[in-house]
Amino acid sequence: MASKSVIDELKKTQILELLEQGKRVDGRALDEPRELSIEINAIPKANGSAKVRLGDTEVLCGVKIQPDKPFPDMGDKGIFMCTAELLPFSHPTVETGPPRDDVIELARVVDRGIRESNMVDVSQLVIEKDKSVVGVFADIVVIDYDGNLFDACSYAATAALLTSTTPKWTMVDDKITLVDGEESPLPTTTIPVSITMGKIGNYIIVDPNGDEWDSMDARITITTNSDGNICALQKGGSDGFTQEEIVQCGEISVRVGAKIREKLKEAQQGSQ
Amino acid sequence: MASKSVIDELKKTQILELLEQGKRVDGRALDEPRELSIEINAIPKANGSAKVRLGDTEVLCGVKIQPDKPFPDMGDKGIFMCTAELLPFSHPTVETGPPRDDVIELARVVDRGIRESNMVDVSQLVIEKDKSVVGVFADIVVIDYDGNLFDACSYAATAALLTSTTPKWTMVDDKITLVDGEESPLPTTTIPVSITMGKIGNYIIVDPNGDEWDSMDARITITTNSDGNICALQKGGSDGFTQEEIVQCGEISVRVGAKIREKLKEAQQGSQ
Amino acid sequence: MASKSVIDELKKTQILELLEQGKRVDGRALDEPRELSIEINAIPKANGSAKVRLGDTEVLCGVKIQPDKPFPDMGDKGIFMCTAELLPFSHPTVETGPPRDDVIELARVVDRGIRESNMVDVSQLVIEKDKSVVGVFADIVVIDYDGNLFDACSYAATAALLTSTTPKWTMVDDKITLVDGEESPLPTTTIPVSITMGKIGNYIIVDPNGDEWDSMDARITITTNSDGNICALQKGGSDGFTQEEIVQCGEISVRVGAKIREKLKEAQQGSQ
Amino acid sequence: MGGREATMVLLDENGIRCDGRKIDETRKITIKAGVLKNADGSAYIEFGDNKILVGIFGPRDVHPKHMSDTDTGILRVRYHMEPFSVTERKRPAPSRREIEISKVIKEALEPAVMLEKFPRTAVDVFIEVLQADGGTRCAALAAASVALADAGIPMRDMVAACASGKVADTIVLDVNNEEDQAGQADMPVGYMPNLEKITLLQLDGVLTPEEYKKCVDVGVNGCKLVYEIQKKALTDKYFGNGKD
Amino acid sequence: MGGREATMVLLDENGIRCDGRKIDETRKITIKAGVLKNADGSAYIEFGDNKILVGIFGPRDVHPKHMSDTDTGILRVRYHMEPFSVTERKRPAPSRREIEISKVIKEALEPAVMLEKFPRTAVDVFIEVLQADGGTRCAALAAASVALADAGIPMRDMVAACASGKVADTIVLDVNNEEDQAGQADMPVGYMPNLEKITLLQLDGVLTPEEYKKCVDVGVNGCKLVYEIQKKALTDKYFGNGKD
Amino acid sequence: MGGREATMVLLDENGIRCDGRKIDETRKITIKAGVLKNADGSAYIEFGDNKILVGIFGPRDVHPKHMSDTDTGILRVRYHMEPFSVTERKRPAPSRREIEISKVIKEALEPAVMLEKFPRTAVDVFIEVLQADGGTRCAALAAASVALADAGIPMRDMVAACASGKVADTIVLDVNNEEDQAGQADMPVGYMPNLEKITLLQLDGVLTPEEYKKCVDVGVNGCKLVYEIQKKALTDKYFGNGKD
Repeated sequence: MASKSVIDELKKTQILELLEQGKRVDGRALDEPRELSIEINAIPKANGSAKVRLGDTEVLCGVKIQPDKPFPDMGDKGIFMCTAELLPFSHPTVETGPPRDDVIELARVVDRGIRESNMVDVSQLVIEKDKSVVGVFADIVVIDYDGNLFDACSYAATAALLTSTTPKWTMVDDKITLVDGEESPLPTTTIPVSITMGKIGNYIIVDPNGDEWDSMDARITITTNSDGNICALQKGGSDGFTQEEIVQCGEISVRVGAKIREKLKEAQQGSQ
Repeated sequence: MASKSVIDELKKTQILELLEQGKRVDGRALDEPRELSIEINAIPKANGSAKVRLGDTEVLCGVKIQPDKPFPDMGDKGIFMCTAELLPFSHPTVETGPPRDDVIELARVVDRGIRESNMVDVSQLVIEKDKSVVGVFADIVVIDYDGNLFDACSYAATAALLTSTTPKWTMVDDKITLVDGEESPLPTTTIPVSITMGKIGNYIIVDPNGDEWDSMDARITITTNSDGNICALQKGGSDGFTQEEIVQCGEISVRVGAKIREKLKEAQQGSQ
Repeated sequence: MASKSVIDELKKTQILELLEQGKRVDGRALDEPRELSIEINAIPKANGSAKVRLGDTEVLCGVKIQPDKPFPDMGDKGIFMCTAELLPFSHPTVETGPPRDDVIELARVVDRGIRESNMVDVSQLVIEKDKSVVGVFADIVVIDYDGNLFDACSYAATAALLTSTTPKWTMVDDKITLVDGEESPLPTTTIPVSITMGKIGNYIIVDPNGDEWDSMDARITITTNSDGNICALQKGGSDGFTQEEIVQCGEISVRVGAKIREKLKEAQQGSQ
Repeated sequence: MGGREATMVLLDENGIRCDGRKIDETRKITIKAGVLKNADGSAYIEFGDNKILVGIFGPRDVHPKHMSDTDTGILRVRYHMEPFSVTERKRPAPSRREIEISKVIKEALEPAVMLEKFPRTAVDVFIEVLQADGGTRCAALAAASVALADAGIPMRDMVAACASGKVADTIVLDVNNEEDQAGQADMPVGYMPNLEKITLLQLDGVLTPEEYKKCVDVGVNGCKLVYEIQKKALTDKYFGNGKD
Repeated sequence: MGGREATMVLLDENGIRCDGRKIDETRKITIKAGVLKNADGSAYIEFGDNKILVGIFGPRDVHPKHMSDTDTGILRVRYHMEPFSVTERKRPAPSRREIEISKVIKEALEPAVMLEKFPRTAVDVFIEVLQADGGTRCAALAAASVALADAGIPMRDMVAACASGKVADTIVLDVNNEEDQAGQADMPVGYMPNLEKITLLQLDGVLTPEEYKKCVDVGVNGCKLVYEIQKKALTDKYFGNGKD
Repeated sequence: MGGREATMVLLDENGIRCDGRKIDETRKITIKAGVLKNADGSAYIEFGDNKILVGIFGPRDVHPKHMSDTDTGILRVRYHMEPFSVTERKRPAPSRREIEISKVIKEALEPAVMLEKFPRTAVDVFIEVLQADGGTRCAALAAASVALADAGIPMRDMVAACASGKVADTIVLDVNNEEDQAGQADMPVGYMPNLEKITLLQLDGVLTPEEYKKCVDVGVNGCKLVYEIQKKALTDKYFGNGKD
């Protein structure tokens, strides 16, 4: 998000000194994510939506569900796609124009976490095989940035999908036709939860905030599904992890992920 | 068109001093447009065309009429579209590359003035409902710039459309087929006329030339139809108008527009 | 490929002095191309491919053959297209991003040389008239640059096409279907050969290498077919040719082209 | 996909509109200032079903330098709609419509901002439409004025904004989405009440000269109503009752 | 849509072509210099049904600076077709064909222009095809030469241009659109008559070595005809008879 | 067009995979250093049916200057696939997938390269996939390490790379294309054997926590095998047996 300055160096020194005492800048335990709040149905005109605050990071996901053409050779499956964008007021360094590689990575990691978990049951989203299917588009925008967009975006998309309703379409005279009043919940099979961890020195911290994010040597995002299995992973950053650290991060993601999943379930139930 | 320089400031001072004496730099009355000349059929291979000179501003519009797919949910209507481009030799400051926001505004204002008047009767431009319609593309290029492109482009497009002929197509064996020798005039319902006025100090002037354009505080373009009603309007520029001025500009646009409309009719009749 | 520097000027002086003695920097005769080596089937997964070395210039062409939609009004013809790209490691001055005008010219000249010779018999590449045809895409990448990309790229594309096999498709229930195991050689009618000549001072040299390329005043690429006729030509560079030189270049292209054509035939036969 | 309601009554015999409003009544409007953490100033508006966020950065340096002006500051405005803000999902790339509205809003704000106070720098106004419901440009302009004030940018006045229009042969205030689709004219108005200047004005649709006069008048009056809500948003934040 | 005339006679028994011309005859050509007000130089050509405008700016500064050359001036050429210039409406974005032709025309003009006389600057040649009819690049090149002269750019010679080609097994001058579509070869030629240099040469279509030689010769002779018309355009403007 | 083989046996009763390998066996790997003439360093890898070329330029100046860093060198990586490298012809423009892989490989190489030794400059790593067969990013990363060493860039270690994965409920080494399509999980691993650090790690597909641990271990062991081949490639070039 920014190139290193003298202030960045001082911040990193301070963060490391605190970590050596087992502390974080905002008082959290090393494996403790920031407070998560989820507002369901923030955009009533969308088919589903959720505004998520993770500490001071705030993101919004709106889901649009509409007829689309299937991909070639995928005529028996609906379409799921997830995008992410940093709104220009989310941080002074954000630029308008084509997305940078870090934003492309963000969108693809969030998309893959949900896709690889098979959360959205695309086999149920076919209007007419090979001709017309249902497309589910989860578009995420970042409103305020304070680190760890991976998890904030992932939670927003997951919460929005969990609470989405899909209209029903059929083919009438070779024309896609809306069946009025036949809405149903979007078919989902599991609740994927991503946990992003930063490595600073030899410490692994969960859900790095903005200052921690700028000070990280490396990061890892691990997504688990409702069975407690690992379904997606992405390492990033300019340093490496030991094999032990990788295993440790896996364990953290299962354990902390389970807690986040409960919050997502609550939000889903609260919306019904 | 240009950032303000010392010379621009001097020009503006001179223009204002003249206006205080009720005069304009080129001797016109405040509500008097420059001389308008219209050359019909400048591009014989197009379905319609007109070259327009408004003072030293010169523009050319060519109309192409060809089969197209209808927009979704608009299967009973043909397509009308108007574009505008500044050719790079029209002024030393013009740059090639993607259009700047002022050119996009120009094209959209000209398009909207014609579209909102319902000049082109798109309901008559259907080949087969929901499948194939007739598209009418009025592309305008600016050849020489000396202020007020809005009106010059609008007159060129209107004149070209008034004198366009449309081929006839039918569906034969599910294929769009030209019916030879069955050309007819493009169906039109009214003649829209835009009048652009500039505000310099407290003076409202019609059809600002290049120097006046650079000195304006604000501008307004009002389009009227053949019934003398107002059908489109766009305010621009970095200052505002009083409510009285807005009403006054409406009256000017009806009155001066009627005179321009007569010239467009003459051009249409001259071409037949 | 580069702007002129002092070293470039010195190189040019040296090249010219040698030419005045009838010699070239690398010892070749004026009408002698560099050694040509052709490796067929370098990319086994493509439908055809060839890696070509012309001196130290190295290029690779891969051919993909797949069903496509015909161009409008060309429903009885398959599609042939040839592209060219300079890989960024082929020379320190190559930039990533949209192709510069010299690369666009390169691709179009190579494409045209093959297209105008009617080498690929597109009339045999129709699956169902007006609906579905076979597309043949010859994509060329430059791996190492040492002058005269026109000929190296042309030979690579020609060799790849000569040794391509095309699958067979038919329409089954309005769906394009692969007929297993019915591959056949791509139908071709002739072997086009381009010869590129540079003009330095008053000397015409065949197949300029990198240093010669930077020193040329003008260049000309002439393509001949198997009948020894001329089927495409492109003059380039910032100087002109006399009429006599143009005629002379035509003769050279027929004569030298015949030798290259034998090498292409050998490569084709070697691959069978 | 669906189809317009053919038999919607836009205005009933009692002068009540399709959403229950009277002809001179705006939709429900709420504005909140200072809603973003990283921006220098911000505002959130709900204008009927429109939901729009505006964030301000600046005055700040301009890159590349030659885009700046040594005599004055410059205002840069981006109006942008989220993919999920409209009925049919919008593609992310900025449309020509968004580019034009950005320019129109910029020129509507410029008369209000004392740009001469911060030469060589730029003030960026980022407008994001989260949910659209007809009249987004007026809602966006009203929110942008509040956000600029929240950012402490020196201003001559705030620009209020509201559309008027013609529905069922009647001039009405604040055209909503259904009225815009099925109605006869839409006239967005931006107005500075203290300076008594119209800084945004557009019109689509046909009006007689008399209706035109009336329409401008109704729009200006609507702006005065919106102005009060804008002032309240700033008062709430800076001298507020602490409620959220 | 439509379809090509299958039975068109390209060359009849009397050696007369489909548009009534003899084999060594050009289409009607008129050139006018100095037709634009804002450009530093300009020319308008009608070459058969081709209608092409060329405007020149320069020598002028180059932005960004590193694109300029301290030793010499640079020539920049843009060849561009209007959407309405061709049968099927052309999309406005520059095509690869237009980029290639821009380069070919630039290299055809460079030998004629004394670029060394204005180091660090650029001369811009903007070519706009208003109506196309086969042979646009030759018509454009001829007009560009006149426009450069009209702009007072120092030149060694003017570049004349005309295509030759093969139609009905015969080498002919100035291939028109129908002949290009149905004919056997098209060879655009650019030529400086005083310096006796060919600066543009392309060929599409098949020629025997003998035909090739003939085709070049016919093209060069055509250029000499066009050259006279180019000179007349400049004479008319600068020493003109006052008629317009 | 075609269709996947429905009845392919991914792992038979003897623990043999669809291409004849054992579960802990890599595909055939050959690496050659110094294969390009113009690049400062280069390597060519065949990894199964993957064919990938890597060329290095640098350390060299950065344009524009403000992209450089006064404290350290920067690494720039472009991963790019040829149109003919995959089953369905790929369009030439860089895809989002290619942009992401470029970034992932860059971050996998950075821990190995002593960037601090060449401040203000850049090292460019250009990766071109000539033929793809599953596991391109690992093959590309392994080749890029060799190419960087060949270019004489100072390094702390080489990054080796190999994928592990889950196929037929079994953790296997080096997932091939068929296994990737029909298998259960794919985990690309990049690893520096001397520094014992994992610098690239991704996962698509579902693993239990136990399988996850195993999968990382299998991947790391695969990297150690690849490392030997990388070292051999450099030895062959610099102390080589002269065979080609």
